[in-house]
Amino acid sequence: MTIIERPSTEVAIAGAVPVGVKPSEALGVFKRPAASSSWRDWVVTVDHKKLGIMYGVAAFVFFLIGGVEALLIRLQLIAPDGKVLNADQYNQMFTMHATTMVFLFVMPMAAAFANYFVPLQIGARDVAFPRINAFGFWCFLFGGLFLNSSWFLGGGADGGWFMYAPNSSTLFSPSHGVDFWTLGLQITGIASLTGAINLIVTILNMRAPGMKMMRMPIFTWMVLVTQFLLLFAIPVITVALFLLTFQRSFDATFFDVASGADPLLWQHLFWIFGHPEVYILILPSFGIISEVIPVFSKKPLFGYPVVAMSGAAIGFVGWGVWAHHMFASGLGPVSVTVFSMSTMAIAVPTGVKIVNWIMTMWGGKLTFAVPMLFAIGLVTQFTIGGLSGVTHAVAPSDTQQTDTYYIVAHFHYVLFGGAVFGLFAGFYYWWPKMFGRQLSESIGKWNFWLMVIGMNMTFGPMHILGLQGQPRRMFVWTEARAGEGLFNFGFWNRISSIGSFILSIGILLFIINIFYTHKMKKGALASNDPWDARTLEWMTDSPPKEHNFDVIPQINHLDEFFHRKYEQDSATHSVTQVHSADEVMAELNAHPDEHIHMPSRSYWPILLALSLPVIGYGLIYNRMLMAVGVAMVLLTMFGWAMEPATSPDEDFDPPESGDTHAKELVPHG
Amino acid sequence: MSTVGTMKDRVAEPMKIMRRGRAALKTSLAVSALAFLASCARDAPQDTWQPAGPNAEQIDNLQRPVFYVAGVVGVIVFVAIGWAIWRYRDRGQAIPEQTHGKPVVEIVLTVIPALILLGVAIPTAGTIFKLAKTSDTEMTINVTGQQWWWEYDYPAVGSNEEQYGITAPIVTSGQLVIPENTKVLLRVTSRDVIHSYWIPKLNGKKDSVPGRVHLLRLEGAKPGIYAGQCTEFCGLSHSYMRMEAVVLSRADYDAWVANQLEAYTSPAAGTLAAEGEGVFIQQCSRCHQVNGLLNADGTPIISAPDQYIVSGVAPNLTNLMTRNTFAGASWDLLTPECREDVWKSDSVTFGAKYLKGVTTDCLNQKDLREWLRNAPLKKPMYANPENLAATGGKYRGMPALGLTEDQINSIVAYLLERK
Amino acid sequence: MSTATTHEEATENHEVEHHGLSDKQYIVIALILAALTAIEVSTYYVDFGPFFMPTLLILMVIKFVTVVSYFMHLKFDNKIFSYLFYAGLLLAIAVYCGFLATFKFFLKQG
Amino acid sequence: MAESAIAHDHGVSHGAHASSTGLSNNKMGMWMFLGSECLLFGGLISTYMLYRGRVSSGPQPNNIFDIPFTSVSSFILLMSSLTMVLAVSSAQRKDDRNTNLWLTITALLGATFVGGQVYEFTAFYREGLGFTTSLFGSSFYALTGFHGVHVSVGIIMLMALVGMNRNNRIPGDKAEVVELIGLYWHFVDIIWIIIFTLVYLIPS
Ligand code: HEA
Ligand code: HEA
Ligand code: HEC
Ligand code: CUA
Ligand SMILES: [Cu+2]
Repeated sequence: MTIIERPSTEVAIAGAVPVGVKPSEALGVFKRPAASSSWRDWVVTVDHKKLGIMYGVAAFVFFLIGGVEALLIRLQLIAPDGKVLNADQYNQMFTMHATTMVFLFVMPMAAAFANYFVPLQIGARDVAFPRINAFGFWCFLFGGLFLNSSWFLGGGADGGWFMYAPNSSTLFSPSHGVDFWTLGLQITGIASLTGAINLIVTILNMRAPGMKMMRMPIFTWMVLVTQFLLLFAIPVITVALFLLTFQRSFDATFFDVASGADPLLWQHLFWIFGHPEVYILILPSFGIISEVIPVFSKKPLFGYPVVAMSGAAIGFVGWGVWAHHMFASGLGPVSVTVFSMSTMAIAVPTGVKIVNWIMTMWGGKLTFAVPMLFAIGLVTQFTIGGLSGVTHAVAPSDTQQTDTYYIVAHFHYVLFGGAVFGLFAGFYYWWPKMFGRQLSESIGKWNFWLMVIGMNMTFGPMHILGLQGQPRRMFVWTEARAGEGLFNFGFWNRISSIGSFILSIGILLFIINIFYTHKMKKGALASNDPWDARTLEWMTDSPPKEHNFDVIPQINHLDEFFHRKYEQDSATHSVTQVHSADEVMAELNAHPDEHIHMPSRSYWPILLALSLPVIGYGLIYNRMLMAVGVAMVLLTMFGWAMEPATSPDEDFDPPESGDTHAKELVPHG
Repeated sequence: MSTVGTMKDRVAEPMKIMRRGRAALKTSLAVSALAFLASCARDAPQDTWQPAGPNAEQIDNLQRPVFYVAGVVGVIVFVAIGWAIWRYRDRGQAIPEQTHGKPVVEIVLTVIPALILLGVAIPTAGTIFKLAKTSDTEMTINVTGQQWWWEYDYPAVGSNEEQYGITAPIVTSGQLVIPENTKVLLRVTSRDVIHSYWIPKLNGKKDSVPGRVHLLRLEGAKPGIYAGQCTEFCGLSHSYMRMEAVVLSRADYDAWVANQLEAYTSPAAGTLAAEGEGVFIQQCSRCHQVNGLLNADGTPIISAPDQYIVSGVAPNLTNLMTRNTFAGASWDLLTPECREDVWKSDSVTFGAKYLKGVTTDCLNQKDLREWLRNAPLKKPMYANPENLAATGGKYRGMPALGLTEDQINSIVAYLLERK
Repeated sequence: MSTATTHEEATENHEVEHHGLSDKQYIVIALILAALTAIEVSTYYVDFGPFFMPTLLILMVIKFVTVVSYFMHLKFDNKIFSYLFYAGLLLAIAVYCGFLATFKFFLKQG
Repeated sequence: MAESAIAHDHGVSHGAHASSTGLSNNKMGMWMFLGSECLLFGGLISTYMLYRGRVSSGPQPNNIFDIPFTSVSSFILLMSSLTMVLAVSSAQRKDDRNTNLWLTITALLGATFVGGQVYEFTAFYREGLGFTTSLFGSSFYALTGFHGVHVSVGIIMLMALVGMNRNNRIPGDKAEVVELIGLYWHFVDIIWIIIFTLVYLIPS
């Protein structure tokens, strides 16, 4: 964890030709990678947009993996005494399902959007630390692969995603699954922490002139809050994971009850991280739909400052509620009361957001393209999940609900109906900007409706199942406890399992839509501003050039782009379009910036990240290998430190052919 | 050009959406009506909305209004969204005024939820403290979870001894037996990992954490059998870690206590059961305690399960046949018909039927024999050799003992007399 | 042009670039810190009675804040740095104190 | 402005801050990292506070702590903060010689501290307190070990800095680099101020 960026390695000043160092000689190992259009470019890239796309692709693959795990779970539960999985496999399945979805899908997918769009939204040319950005991505990818490699090396972790001690100790979980889990999360944690520092600095420091904090797009705001949550939450889980690793690998006693340990230590540490984590999962999606709803309502976000501040408030209060996951753990009534109250309090700022979204639509001119459908989907589905959350906050009721399917219903409504719907809104909204083609609206609508219906069929019945007493994490349920009549557990479990397949058809349609759009070239080429949007990322090409903007615009308004296109008569309040998007861009780009200097590609991020799983495997299998990994870390960090962030102009090899991917070295004109 | 195409699409779209929207609304109404019907119907044994004792009732009294409030808030939100979608869909109206919000609206719509929540918070706090009270309880039972069954230990102290005649500790498993209308205090703990004790109809759950003792009130208003389930993930057979609370009238309870305390009698010599006693001493008594069982030299046999099992205990089988489920209450000791008879009886007749225990005719031979033949095959347990390395040769659960069918016959006969 | 222009939000702090103290002043501060440490250590030899804990905690805080403010220049630097650091610090104190307190409440319950 | 990708006009002098706040990205990143480290050490300290009295076997804290010895090593670490700040101050005066001198002294003081810690650990170990002996042992070694690793990393950075400075291989704003490492170093020191008080001087 602490081997992330050291200041000593951050020594170059862009533009200042470093004294005495020829970057191409750095360490004498690698010649600095040059621009190219082959896959190699993706390996060494530090471009925030390429990294964003890679984050997105990798996260989506993990989504499918987590989804297939979920489908296996649902298959097992479709009937009593299921035979699809045995107990051991089932326990691994839900543990890895949750871990994959939370840490390898939603978080990195949000990071994908943040990476790609935050610099664009604030009018920057890249993030503050591009190489660290690349390093973060590779840490996520290698951490995720490392974690999933456990499937082939004796089985995945089997302790549930919150991995309560002492069930996670070697005595009770002897396979290496938990070791892969702790180390894998440790590695992806590095990605989150470095990403947090990077994005916060980017947002605070790299805004276009005139882009005050209160003129930032709300997505950027929510990313800012999220990254602060990550900045402070990740170290907490890091401590917990270290303690568990020390316990498992070096016989420390932290969770060894025989030596007097208190298992609640783990629970506290996990949930002090874990609750901020759930807001880490949802806030980016809140941000996305706060972009989408105004665009498709043709109105600014209602109460922009209130929405921004309520996001911050959620982030803040979110630190004081963790023990609501422990109402049955045996805290005293005083603690329970305090945490019950604070949990209820958090519904207030969240409610503010819901209200503001509705008020944004209120009085608008609503069109229902797919992004808007998903956004409305989020508002409705999340509200259901949020309200069941409030019923958990009532601690005595929660002692009836906790660890039943009612909880499973709650968190899938907020996670799937909330976070995932928001991400899908983002896919459809930003796709044309990222890939230059419009996804099919009609397939998109099928995609949406199948997902809504599927998710309500899958997770809706879980409310009933849970309240009727079906506990979670049961590899089988039994007829004996299923109740009688038509609407017994059997019925609802069947509906739920069928629903999950409808849901996956919906998701499959998204994949089909991508093929349809790109492989079959059926998708229309996207204009720069297909949705008549309001924020800066639409004020550039689709897809944007490597340097994002030919000219960094001067910002005078919230929703700058909209204000350049439209004018509102101050007396009649009638709004008229005065410029088309293309006109705005033509005007802006009349005098492009000169000497745009972009950060240079580097081998070091991927190499440094690659050494971390080596340490991981080493810790599990062979301490010699661990030493190799540590040596790799030191070497690559040294190489990194010796390499200036931006190579001086003469260092560039001209690309062999074409010029689309060439460095923007020459004046534009 | 794409934008144009999608624009046209969009103009045509709202109607379609609305039609679909309305259809969706209808179905969702229908579904929620169904859901409501179903959730308040049919007796699922672990239904959290059918309290059968004052503690659970307190929770119920609290949660019902909360659910209604949540439902109303939900409906308001849905109606507002639906109305906005319908009323403000693009019908060619002018671009609306670019307002940035009205502070009054913001404040009102923030204060209202805050007030609602305050209204919820106050009774919540009250209930938390009421349920945490322990000073007024009338009897105490120690409950210990381990992989994957519950042990109950009725200590012979204080009011237990004076009022309930528990003159020697009673140790049993799976089914908790308590007198009706008695404020029982459970002292819940664990011998290995975290479990959670939960009888939904009698009270909410409480984790059983190794190294800690948690207190849980339990009280049944009328005789009957109440199902429960371990609700903290505790490893392989978490699903098969169930339990029941049996509430008996005071008279029946006294009978039960007396029976539990009855001295051991060996089976008559020459019977199959006597043969079974021999096998049991050989094979089983190293883990399972049967109080009163004697060695050849006349000393009592004390099982030493801690040498063989991680958690250090196996169920006490002295009165196995007074309970009617076994192995973490996951299988019945009664045949389906006999089970029906006991479980479905009304509160008046229940006690007598329960106290009969398991008779020869009613014994569920199938599941018990399967258990004796190969327990880990029936209930996943870490009892196979590969898993023993991590635990220093100790099992988590009961291993397969490789008994012959003859041995099993005799053991079943022997166990049948354990009541 | 690039963003290399300052604008309204940019705090012009070129003057405070070479902020902080002179070397002499640093040495004085170090001497103060040394003295405080001496008092701390003296609690090991002298009985402070009921003042034992408060003395130590207060001295700890003073030393901490002194190093942060002067050696780490936080006092002279841009406020944003203070916010970032103290946010983490105060959050850590609040959260972990809350966490340790829950164990106390449990013990009271019995 | 380290890796910032802000468009850069070559004419603009390097000193100019091209950021929205006028502050250096690196420094801002460093302060955030330190803020985040507060939660890391907070977790370890809390674990220790929870467990320090829990000794099922092996020595109690009071039995093994050697306060005079630890006081001396704490004092040494505290003084290394002084030498560090003098290094920063020299670097800001562009006084390479003194920068290197003070950095080296800082590293040496740090190394003395770590040496003291190694000695202390071995002494404790000989008195029967291993990492696995008791909860007190595990949490004590985890906390002080983490701190020790931080100090060691700091020493490596200081030495690397001296080496790079002598060969003139520090690209860019030297003073800032020294300052950043200084921040890290002082942070490690203030964490020890807390540990020294909470762990050593206020034993259970
Ligand atoms: C995206 C993630 C996410 C989000 C946003 C939330 C949001 C909330 N959660 Fe949830 N939660 C999870 C993910 C999330 N949760 C997960 C993953 C778990 C389980 C972990 C596990 O055990 O595996 C969990 C578990 C969980 C528990 C523990 C249950 C248990 O295990 O026993 C509790 C208890 O209080 C809780 C409460 C809440 C509350 C009060 C909110 C609030 O923030 C909700 C606020 C929103 C609204 C209330 C709706 C909109 C508001 C209005 C329309 C205003 C008017 C409203 C009122 C007046 C009520 N959650
Ligand atoms: C963001 C988080 C997230 C998401 C998106 C999901 C999505 C889903 N979850 Fe998940 N779930 C959790 C987080 C999440 N879950 C968590 C935290 C837990 C708690 C775990 C624990 O207790 O430890 C949990 C537990 C959990 C359980 C309870 C298990 C138990 O307690 O025993 C169930 C049961 O039905 C379930 C089901 C599903 C389903 C059906 C989906 C569906 O939405 C999935 C839909 C996706 C797909 C179906 C993928 C698409 C697949 C295809 C298109 C197939 C074609 C592709 C190929 C063949 C390559 N989940
Ligand atoms: C190595 C220890 C061990 C031995 C030997 C052993 N058992 Fe078990 N037995 C257990 C454990 C542990 C359980 C609890 C398993 C569970 O329910 O998860 C158990 C459960 C049972 C139960 C269910 C008890 C209840 O109250 O639910 C019965 C009946 C039983 N064993 C019978 C036998 C018989 C008969 C033998 C000998 C032929 C035997 N056991 C030998 C360890 C053992
Ligand atoms: Cu015991 Cu789950
Ligand atoms: Cu939570």
